[in-house]
Amino acid sequence: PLKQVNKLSNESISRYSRQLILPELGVTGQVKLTNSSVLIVGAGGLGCPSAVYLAAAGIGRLGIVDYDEVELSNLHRQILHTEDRVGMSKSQSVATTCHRLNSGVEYVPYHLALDSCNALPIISQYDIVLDATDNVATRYLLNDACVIAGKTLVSGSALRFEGQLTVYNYENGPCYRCLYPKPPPPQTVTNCSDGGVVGVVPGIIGCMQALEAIKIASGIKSSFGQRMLLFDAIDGTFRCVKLRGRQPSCPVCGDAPTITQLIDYEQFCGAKASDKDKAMNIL
Amino acid sequence: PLKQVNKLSNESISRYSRQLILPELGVTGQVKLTNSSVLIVGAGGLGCPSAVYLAAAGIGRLGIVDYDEVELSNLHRQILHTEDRVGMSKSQSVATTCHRLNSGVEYVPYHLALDSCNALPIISQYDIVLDATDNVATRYLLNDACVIAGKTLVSGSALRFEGQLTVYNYENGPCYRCLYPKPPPPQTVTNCSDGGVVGVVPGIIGCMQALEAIKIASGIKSSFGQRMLLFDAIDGTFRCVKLRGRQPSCPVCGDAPTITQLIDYEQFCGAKASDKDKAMNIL
Amino acid sequence: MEISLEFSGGAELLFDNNKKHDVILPDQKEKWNIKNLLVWMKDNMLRERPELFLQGETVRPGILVLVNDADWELVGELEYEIQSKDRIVFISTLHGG
Amino acid sequence: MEISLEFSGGAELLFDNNKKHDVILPDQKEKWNIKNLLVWMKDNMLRERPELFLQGETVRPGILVLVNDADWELVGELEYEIQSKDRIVFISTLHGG
Ligand SMILES: [Zn+2]
Ligand SMILES: [Zn+2]
Repeated sequence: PLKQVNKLSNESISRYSRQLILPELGVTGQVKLTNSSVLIVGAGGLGCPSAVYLAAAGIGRLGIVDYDEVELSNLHRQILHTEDRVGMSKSQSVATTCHRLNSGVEYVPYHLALDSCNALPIISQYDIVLDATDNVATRYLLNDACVIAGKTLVSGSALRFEGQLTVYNYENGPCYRCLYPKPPPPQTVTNCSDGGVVGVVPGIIGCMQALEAIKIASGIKSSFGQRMLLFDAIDGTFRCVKLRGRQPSCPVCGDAPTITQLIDYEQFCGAKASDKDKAMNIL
Repeated sequence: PLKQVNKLSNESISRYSRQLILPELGVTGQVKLTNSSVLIVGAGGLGCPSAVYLAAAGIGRLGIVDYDEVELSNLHRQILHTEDRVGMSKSQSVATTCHRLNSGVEYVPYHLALDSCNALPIISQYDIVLDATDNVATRYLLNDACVIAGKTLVSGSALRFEGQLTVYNYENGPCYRCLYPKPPPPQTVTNCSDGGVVGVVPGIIGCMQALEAIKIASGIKSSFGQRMLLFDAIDGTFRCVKLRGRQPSCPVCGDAPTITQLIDYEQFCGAKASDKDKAMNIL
Repeated sequence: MEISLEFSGGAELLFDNNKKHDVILPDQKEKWNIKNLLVWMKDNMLRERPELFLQGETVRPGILVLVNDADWELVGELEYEIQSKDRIVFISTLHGG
Repeated sequence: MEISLEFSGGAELLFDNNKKHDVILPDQKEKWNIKNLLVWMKDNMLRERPELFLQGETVRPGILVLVNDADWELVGELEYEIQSKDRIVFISTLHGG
């Protein structure tokens, strides 16, 4: 467990001075940030900006999960990696870059694919989870694990010129399954490898994920519980919409849940837990 | 002048593959990006995210102007600097970080304060200018220089939990002076040193500046000519408002301009061209 | 009855790659609800591969429907009675990152 | 007449640090325009240091006024005749970065 502090060091006061003077945050909020831990799942287009702004703001512990290694085609949007790290573990690369910016944060890189066995033991060590993944199966896995472990999930996604953001399982609001009880047919799912994405679009959504995590961790309420932000980069429009509440019939967060432990999400979705191949071979 | 290309190398095709497949961008848009140059004035909270996403996207040349050196209290929002660069030139630090991400971009760091003598010779070498500065005097200087040199100015600003974005001098739209013919009284101006700022707020606005510059450079129209984006991070709201058109009476971009060369902007604003001191001693 | 139909997240690709359609629903005996709007859209707007948009009598899993910026679940889903000037948005959920 | 006054960019700090005020303008002989709204705001809402908000009979330089999400320059500035339910926003321009 993260060591809890009740005051800030002189170095912290100096480093965070520009945010400490904000009345909404203040020393109390900064101490809360220092005592908080965030797990980012996915060290890609969303995970890079979220990680660097959470590290800069002085979150206590930052876990970064990614099974993948850096590739040249990642660098147009995954801004914490570098050319000389092609082939290196992405989670390690993110931790290394963030450490140089703020060595006061504890970084825990996990070079693994989140699955039904390891998800709960990892997630339960963190206060807030960021969904910065790139595929449907991991999104359901992460949702169910967060509901079971009682963690708020700050979820971002991006494709082409569009981005979406919601905070799930927050203050008795809905979870991902409340909104999407059935997975989409695999042939309707487009990932960034197939569909493409402008790098700064996940940049903006990842920043918004960091912002909401900072607000929650420091005691300011999130604006996106039971709400979704829709961003269209071509039109330059942001739309905020009201979502349904928690569904009593939800199989995982409802009044009589039928999913009480993690299942096989690749089978449930008929799709692999990566953005490398769209559909599983068994289909 | 920037060497113009008419096709992409194999390495570029591989690096930018995820954005090349977007029909709105495509190879044509990427070639335009490669042939474009952007000048970022200010290597701080706005300049860092703009620089890194423009570099990642493959802009041809990136100029970075900043007179200042890295301080510890910058690192909560100026994410391209590092602890071991405290004391180093900020423009050099940004160029170094971006070079590791994309060495195919030409970086030109300017370790100087933009002023009435050097502004035009520097600005005239670039296609698009980003205002990522932190003080009123430089904002007027940059505006007038962009009008005189005929450059579009993508302007961002941030303070506390709020951010603003506009594109000035774009497609016959208004300039900064059309909106603000008179400078604000110095005692009404709050900078980030005095007022504080949450680091990820300039993060989001800086990403938006990069996005609009990418759209303009690649031939997609900007969404913020004669429009302003207002972001409130506490409420999680984005509001887009319609601005006045170009003012025929504007002293710099109007029909009979009286400002045809750069003036003394510290005197005009009664404030220094830095965020270090609010008012000039002469007041 | 005039309404506005909007598409995002890729759903627009099934509708001439046009994010906004102002349409006029013809007068009919029964009231217009989303259920019969979907039938009308299938007959009049969806050119090909309706299975990428519809499944049975409703939208396929992974498409969120909004009525005037609120989740359709809040207003009755398929049974919601459409009003003149309504803005109905179909959003394909994004999964990339 | 009911209208909504909003403040941002720091202008709210002069109005009880409250970003949104729903106010009722009392009936009066002459029409309400922004010019006399500013006088009314000065008398009824601005507690101290009016010079941080007003200069002469208008807002101080560096404050942008919006009427229903449009720059007041587009609707007549001080002479704009206020309508019931109008949303008038006063934005202090930010300069930080
Ligand atoms: Zn649920
Ligand atoms: Zn002008």
